[in-house]
Amino acid sequence: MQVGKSRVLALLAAASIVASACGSSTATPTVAPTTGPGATPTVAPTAAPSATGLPATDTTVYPRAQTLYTSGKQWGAPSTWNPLDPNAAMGVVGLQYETLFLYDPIKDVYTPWLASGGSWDSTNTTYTINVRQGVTWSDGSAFTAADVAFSINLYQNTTLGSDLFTFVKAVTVSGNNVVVTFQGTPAYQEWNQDLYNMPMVPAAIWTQYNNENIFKFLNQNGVGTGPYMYKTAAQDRMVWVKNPNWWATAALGLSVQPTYIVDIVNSSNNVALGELLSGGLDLDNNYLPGIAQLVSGGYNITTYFAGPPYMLAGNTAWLVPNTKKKPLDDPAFRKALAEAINPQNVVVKDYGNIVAAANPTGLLPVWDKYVDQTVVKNLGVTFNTAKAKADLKAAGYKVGSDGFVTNKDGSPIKLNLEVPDGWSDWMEAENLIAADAALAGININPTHPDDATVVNDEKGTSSAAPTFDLVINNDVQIGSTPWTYYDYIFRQPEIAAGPARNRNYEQYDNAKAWALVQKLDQTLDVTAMQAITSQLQTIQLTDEPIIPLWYNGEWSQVNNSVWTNWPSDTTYHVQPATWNGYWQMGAIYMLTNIKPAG
Amino acid sequence: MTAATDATTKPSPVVDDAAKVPTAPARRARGEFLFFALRSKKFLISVAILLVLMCVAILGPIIDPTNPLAQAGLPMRHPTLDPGNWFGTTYFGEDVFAQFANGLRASFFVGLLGGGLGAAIGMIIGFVAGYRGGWIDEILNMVTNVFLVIPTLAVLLVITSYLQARGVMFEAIFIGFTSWPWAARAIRAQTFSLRSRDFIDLAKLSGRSGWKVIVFEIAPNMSSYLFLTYILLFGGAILIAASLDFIGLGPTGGMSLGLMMYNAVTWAALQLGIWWWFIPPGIGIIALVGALYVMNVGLDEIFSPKLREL
Amino acid sequence: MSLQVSDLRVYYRTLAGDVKALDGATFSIADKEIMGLAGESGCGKSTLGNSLIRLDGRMKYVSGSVNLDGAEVPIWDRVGMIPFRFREISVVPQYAMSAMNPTRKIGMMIAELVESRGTEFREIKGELERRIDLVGLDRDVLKRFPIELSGGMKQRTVMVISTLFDPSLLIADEITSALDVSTQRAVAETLVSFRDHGFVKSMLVITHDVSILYQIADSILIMYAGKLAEKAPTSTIIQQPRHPYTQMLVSSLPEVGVRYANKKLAGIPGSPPSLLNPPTGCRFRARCPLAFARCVEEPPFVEVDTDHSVACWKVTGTDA
Amino acid sequence: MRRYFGRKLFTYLITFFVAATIDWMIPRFMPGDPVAGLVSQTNGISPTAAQALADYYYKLFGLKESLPAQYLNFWNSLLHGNLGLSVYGHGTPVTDMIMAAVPYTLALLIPAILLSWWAGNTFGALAARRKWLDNTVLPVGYILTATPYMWLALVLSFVLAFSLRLFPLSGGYGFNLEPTLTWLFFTDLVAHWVLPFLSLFLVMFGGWAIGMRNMIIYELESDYSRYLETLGAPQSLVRKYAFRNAMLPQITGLALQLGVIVAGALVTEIVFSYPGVGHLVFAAIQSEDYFLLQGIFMFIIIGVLLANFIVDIVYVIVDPRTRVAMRGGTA
Repeated sequence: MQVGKSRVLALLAAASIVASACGSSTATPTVAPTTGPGATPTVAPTAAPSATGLPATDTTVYPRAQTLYTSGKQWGAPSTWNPLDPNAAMGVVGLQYETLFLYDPIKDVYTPWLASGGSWDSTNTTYTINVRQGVTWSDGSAFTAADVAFSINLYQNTTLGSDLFTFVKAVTVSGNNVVVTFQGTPAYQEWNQDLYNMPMVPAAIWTQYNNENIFKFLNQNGVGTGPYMYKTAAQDRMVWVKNPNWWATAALGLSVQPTYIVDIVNSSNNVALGELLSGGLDLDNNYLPGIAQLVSGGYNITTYFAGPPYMLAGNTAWLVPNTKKKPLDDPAFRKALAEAINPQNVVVKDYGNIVAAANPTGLLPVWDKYVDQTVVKNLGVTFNTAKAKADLKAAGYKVGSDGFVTNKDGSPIKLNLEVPDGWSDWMEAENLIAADAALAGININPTHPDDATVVNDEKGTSSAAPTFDLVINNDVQIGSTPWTYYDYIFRQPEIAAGPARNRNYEQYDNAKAWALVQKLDQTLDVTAMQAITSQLQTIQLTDEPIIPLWYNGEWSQVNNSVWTNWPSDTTYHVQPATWNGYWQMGAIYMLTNIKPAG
Repeated sequence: MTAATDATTKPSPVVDDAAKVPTAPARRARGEFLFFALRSKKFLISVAILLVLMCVAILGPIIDPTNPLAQAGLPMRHPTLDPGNWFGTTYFGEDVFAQFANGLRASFFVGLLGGGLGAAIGMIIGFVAGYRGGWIDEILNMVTNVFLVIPTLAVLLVITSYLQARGVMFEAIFIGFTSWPWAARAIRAQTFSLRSRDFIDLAKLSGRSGWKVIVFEIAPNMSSYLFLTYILLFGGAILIAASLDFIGLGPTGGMSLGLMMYNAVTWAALQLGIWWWFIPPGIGIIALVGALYVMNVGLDEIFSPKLREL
Repeated sequence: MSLQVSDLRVYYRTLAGDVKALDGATFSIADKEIMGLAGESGCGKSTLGNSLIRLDGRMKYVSGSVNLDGAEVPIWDRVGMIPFRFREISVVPQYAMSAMNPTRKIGMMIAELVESRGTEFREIKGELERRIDLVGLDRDVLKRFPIELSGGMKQRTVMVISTLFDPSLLIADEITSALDVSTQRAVAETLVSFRDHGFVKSMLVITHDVSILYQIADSILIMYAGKLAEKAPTSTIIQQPRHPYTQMLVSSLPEVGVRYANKKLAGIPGSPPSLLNPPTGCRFRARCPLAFARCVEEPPFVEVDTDHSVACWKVTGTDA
Repeated sequence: MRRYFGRKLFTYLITFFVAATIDWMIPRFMPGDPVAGLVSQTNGISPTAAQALADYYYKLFGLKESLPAQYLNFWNSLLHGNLGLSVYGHGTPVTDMIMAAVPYTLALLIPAILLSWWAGNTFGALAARRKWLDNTVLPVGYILTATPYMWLALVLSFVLAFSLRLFPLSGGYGFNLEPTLTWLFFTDLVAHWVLPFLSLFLVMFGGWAIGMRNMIIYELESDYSRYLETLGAPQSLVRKYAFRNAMLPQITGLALQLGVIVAGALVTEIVFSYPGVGHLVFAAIQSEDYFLLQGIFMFIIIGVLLANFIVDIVYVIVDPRTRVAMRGGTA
């Protein structure tokens, strides 16, 4: 009888989950898009496939062979599908909503996408977009120049606050073209960036949401032009289903292979790794410890490079000093600190060679052509403990009784290095950095308070200035222009402390540099740009406002047991990542190139 | 008539003589203690285990002063491979044994301090509430309830966020101050049912102060229960600490068994098959806490003849 | 002859060795007889009482025999004793106050107890209620929980329960010690009335309160340090006790109702000997004012008068 | 009787108030600005964008109002069953997120608690009866109850899921499924449920078994047991009484352990990344989503309070001693 009881309980338990799970898939709040004239946005996506000759199987079970499992972008439960919201679910921009161009950082080329072309006029003052014809929204209506114009204007919504509105004057439709005029010299670099980041949305549906509450529109199951459509979402996953009528199939002969894409919310790296090893996950964009061992471990796992550094470089990790504090306000001290640190230690001991030490400028490899090697050779800092000691001495920092250098006034120096608790690879890195610095007599105290505290110390608050001594930061991702990199370092005027401070954490103040950065933004010609970046590098390597350490990898590991022919340096060269912006940087080609295994 | 039960339940017939009743058997029990202690398998085994663990915790770091957080060999080395790291090494080549020994130390500390603190608070509140009853009970009950349902995790979050670094000491004290409620409730309940027993009434009649009654009549009557409570709190503290460490709220910069598991998990020891990284801390905790529990029963049987007879 | 005990020895197992708590007791209780058993605490009287119905874990049967109504009582045999318990030999324990399951309604508990002894509750219910009335309790105590009863009520309830099967021998162990004087008297009288109603054939009333025995007992047995000191009809014991110990015991009785359980006996220096390895000979001789050379020999417990037995050389010395 | 529960209820209301207030303070008095954390997740956007985003979130979470106003709003919305919006969920109502997670946790906890309680008590009682059981079940019990939840979870998933592949490694149901009322989905659900359930069940089982074993032995020592034995009552009856009475402390224990058990569920869910409340707590901690934490803890507070109240009632029903004492106490 007791046994009976237990069985009943088990049943009840399971039943309650079934109920809840069924509920939860629809639990995510939706704002019903009220149908604008002519547009019927509420198409049941599950209905579409069966209607259009897709495998008429039970669409609530995704056949493994037709499903791509990804993970890495989504840290929280998918909660908004608004392509303008930086927190939109994985793939909203790229899989569901598309941009005018794609940009390939590896080849540094723009590929027309929703635009069939685009060009500056002779004077480089107006930009004309040729809108691609024959593109349809997933609700069947046609994609028009009006939609493009609307989307560009929408992108100027101050709540979204791209800087677009600061330099775009007018956006006008002329036939199948959209003509954009600018105030003064166009910010070419930013504009080019926007060309592959602005999602194109249907004007008919979005007109009503273009206000300061635009983020309130969650747009679940929205209408886009992309190769995938919303299938379902739950606390731990985002599911996309193939759009059978994707324009690129006809127009470019491209066809995405997976019928379903299931993006798994990161619960923790190790779970992801487990899934990856067991073939439950095809593409994992998490940082996974020990991947080097796994690649050679016969798990059928590969990375972009077969050997070190295994990954493409995704961003630069810097040591950010607080230049408003003694002794970090002294360029000589900062340079000595830079010389004291051996990034190779982090590369080898912490990351096991899955990252590479950074170039003294910190510019990512994709921006190599903007690095002035002579400047680097003359001014570039390299690891040299002895030199660090010497330079400190020369700069007037005496060694105290405890063997650590002291301030010029004799007061002890103890620099707190903060990384967020739980960021295991950085926590290890800070220990190595502290150890290196100690050898040169610089006392660094590695701490890892929780993330909120770090952010707080880094950004400061409306009431308090930033309090950090040293932090590690890697906010600048790869992109079309080195401008973002230098804008990040030299941004002026100083941004008020608080959430909005997301640049120039070191609070380095150099008007000349800032002027150059703005000029860079408004420069189109590469050689002209190189001239500017060379000057910027001179300033950077002289003052060392920020200390580049290593290139964080574009974490990407794939399991070949279900899908093969992944991007790599031996196959085809595209970004193997699912993060925001990467689909438009070529990752979409990954979906058209992978093949079912066997 | 040496039976503890006999003495404690026997109504003391002569008023002015009541004080003798509970103390007399206690004296005899002390005499018997060693004799049975040396014959109780449970007791001896558990004591042995505890001593071994204590030696590891105390002497381990002295004999093998390897810094638990420093690279002490090749990474992910299997225990059998290098004599230097006979427990193997972690993902970073840290010496697992060094981590284990230091972690064990932390666990002992947390258990003794946290458990002790919790037991002390729990007994005081439990006795007073259960014995006095009435509005005092209501109030203490309220306090207990508040502490019982306060999401200690949240409180911990708030506190820790103010601390740049948290130590084991802090963890222990925190656990002590948050783990007593159930003990208080349990002791209260026991006291409550004892309260209505005749010998308590008699003691009360005899005009003895509430404290005397609690200390001499009630406490001895549930001494083994109290000990069980303390043991549970001791072990509980260790387990709670492990849980806190495991969700990343453990001591920063230090080492603990929970932290070992946390690191092992975040560094995918499971998937990389580095079992020697997460097995030892678990075994350590089980051995430590388990030994405490077993010792408790052993002592229980030693104190109470009735159990011996079983 | 209802109960016959001959040379009964029951020891306590302790670390130090056997405590000879009951070291050779020979006596008998006649039908209808209420025999009192008195002595200082630790003299073995409770051991005697317990051993007649249930040896607990640390009590060791050594020798001797117990005979009830001509049948051998296998006190050393846990299982063999079961048929005797409750039906033939029953007890009103000294812990009567807490003898009933606190979480069970009394009636329910009795029912389950009786049924467990193979008797239908309804067969006995009527009788039970009659006896409840008899002891002056309200019948609805059966519907109450023990905690709802006063000490005296519990005491009487237990007495009713214990005698439900009209046992041949009832052992009442220190039943009055927890009660105030008036209740004591009531309880004492109840005991007598039970005998008179024939609920029990004979009774062994264990107490350290001779004054109670004075009221109810037909005969009194005095124990000292695990041995029998003197047995005689109550009047004899009170009026002309022969054993020096009895004499002191009785003389130090200022007036009825005083209890001196754990007190040192007035005017008797020293305390009872350890029963671990008791002195040879008369165990009282260390404290006995009349002690003389002969006392180093074991004094036999012999009948010096009708129904009057004493173990003392002073009394029996010359002619034995 | 009514008066008694009146008091109890009052006590619980006070408790609720205090707990809720402390709970409210969590996000407000944390150092660091939750919005700053949220905005910093979206790096790369321009400072103007960041500012706009920040203002939007401030408005969304009502963080710019005066503290008293915020406090009133808190109670107001709380009484309307509204626990605010989640930062981690980018503005998703916390209630929705919790509601989606709760069933998983309950599905783990309720069977685990009840079954382990039942099984533990049964075995504990048996152990107290038979020497050989006492020597076999008990050591196992001690080992189990001394085992950290997450460690058992780790070992189970390492052996059964990772090595032997008998059960899925993590998650609430397969990633290849959509929730439907189909047999396939149901079995998959159960498969994912087994391991977390098992690790909770086993650890708790040990605790109950030992608790019961000790309790029952105290009862067997008690006077009423002695009396019954003296009157020749069979062991079955004595055991029955002892068992019933030993059950009482175990009932209280059930409620008192809730906090610990919930914590246990938390770490277990983390190991299996089982989409329950515990997992949500972990996510909230990881992303400093204090609003979500607040909501979850509110939820836990209410749960534990209810549990305690129920136990109070049950206890009074099953234990006459308290009932009588209570009449005395409140008279």
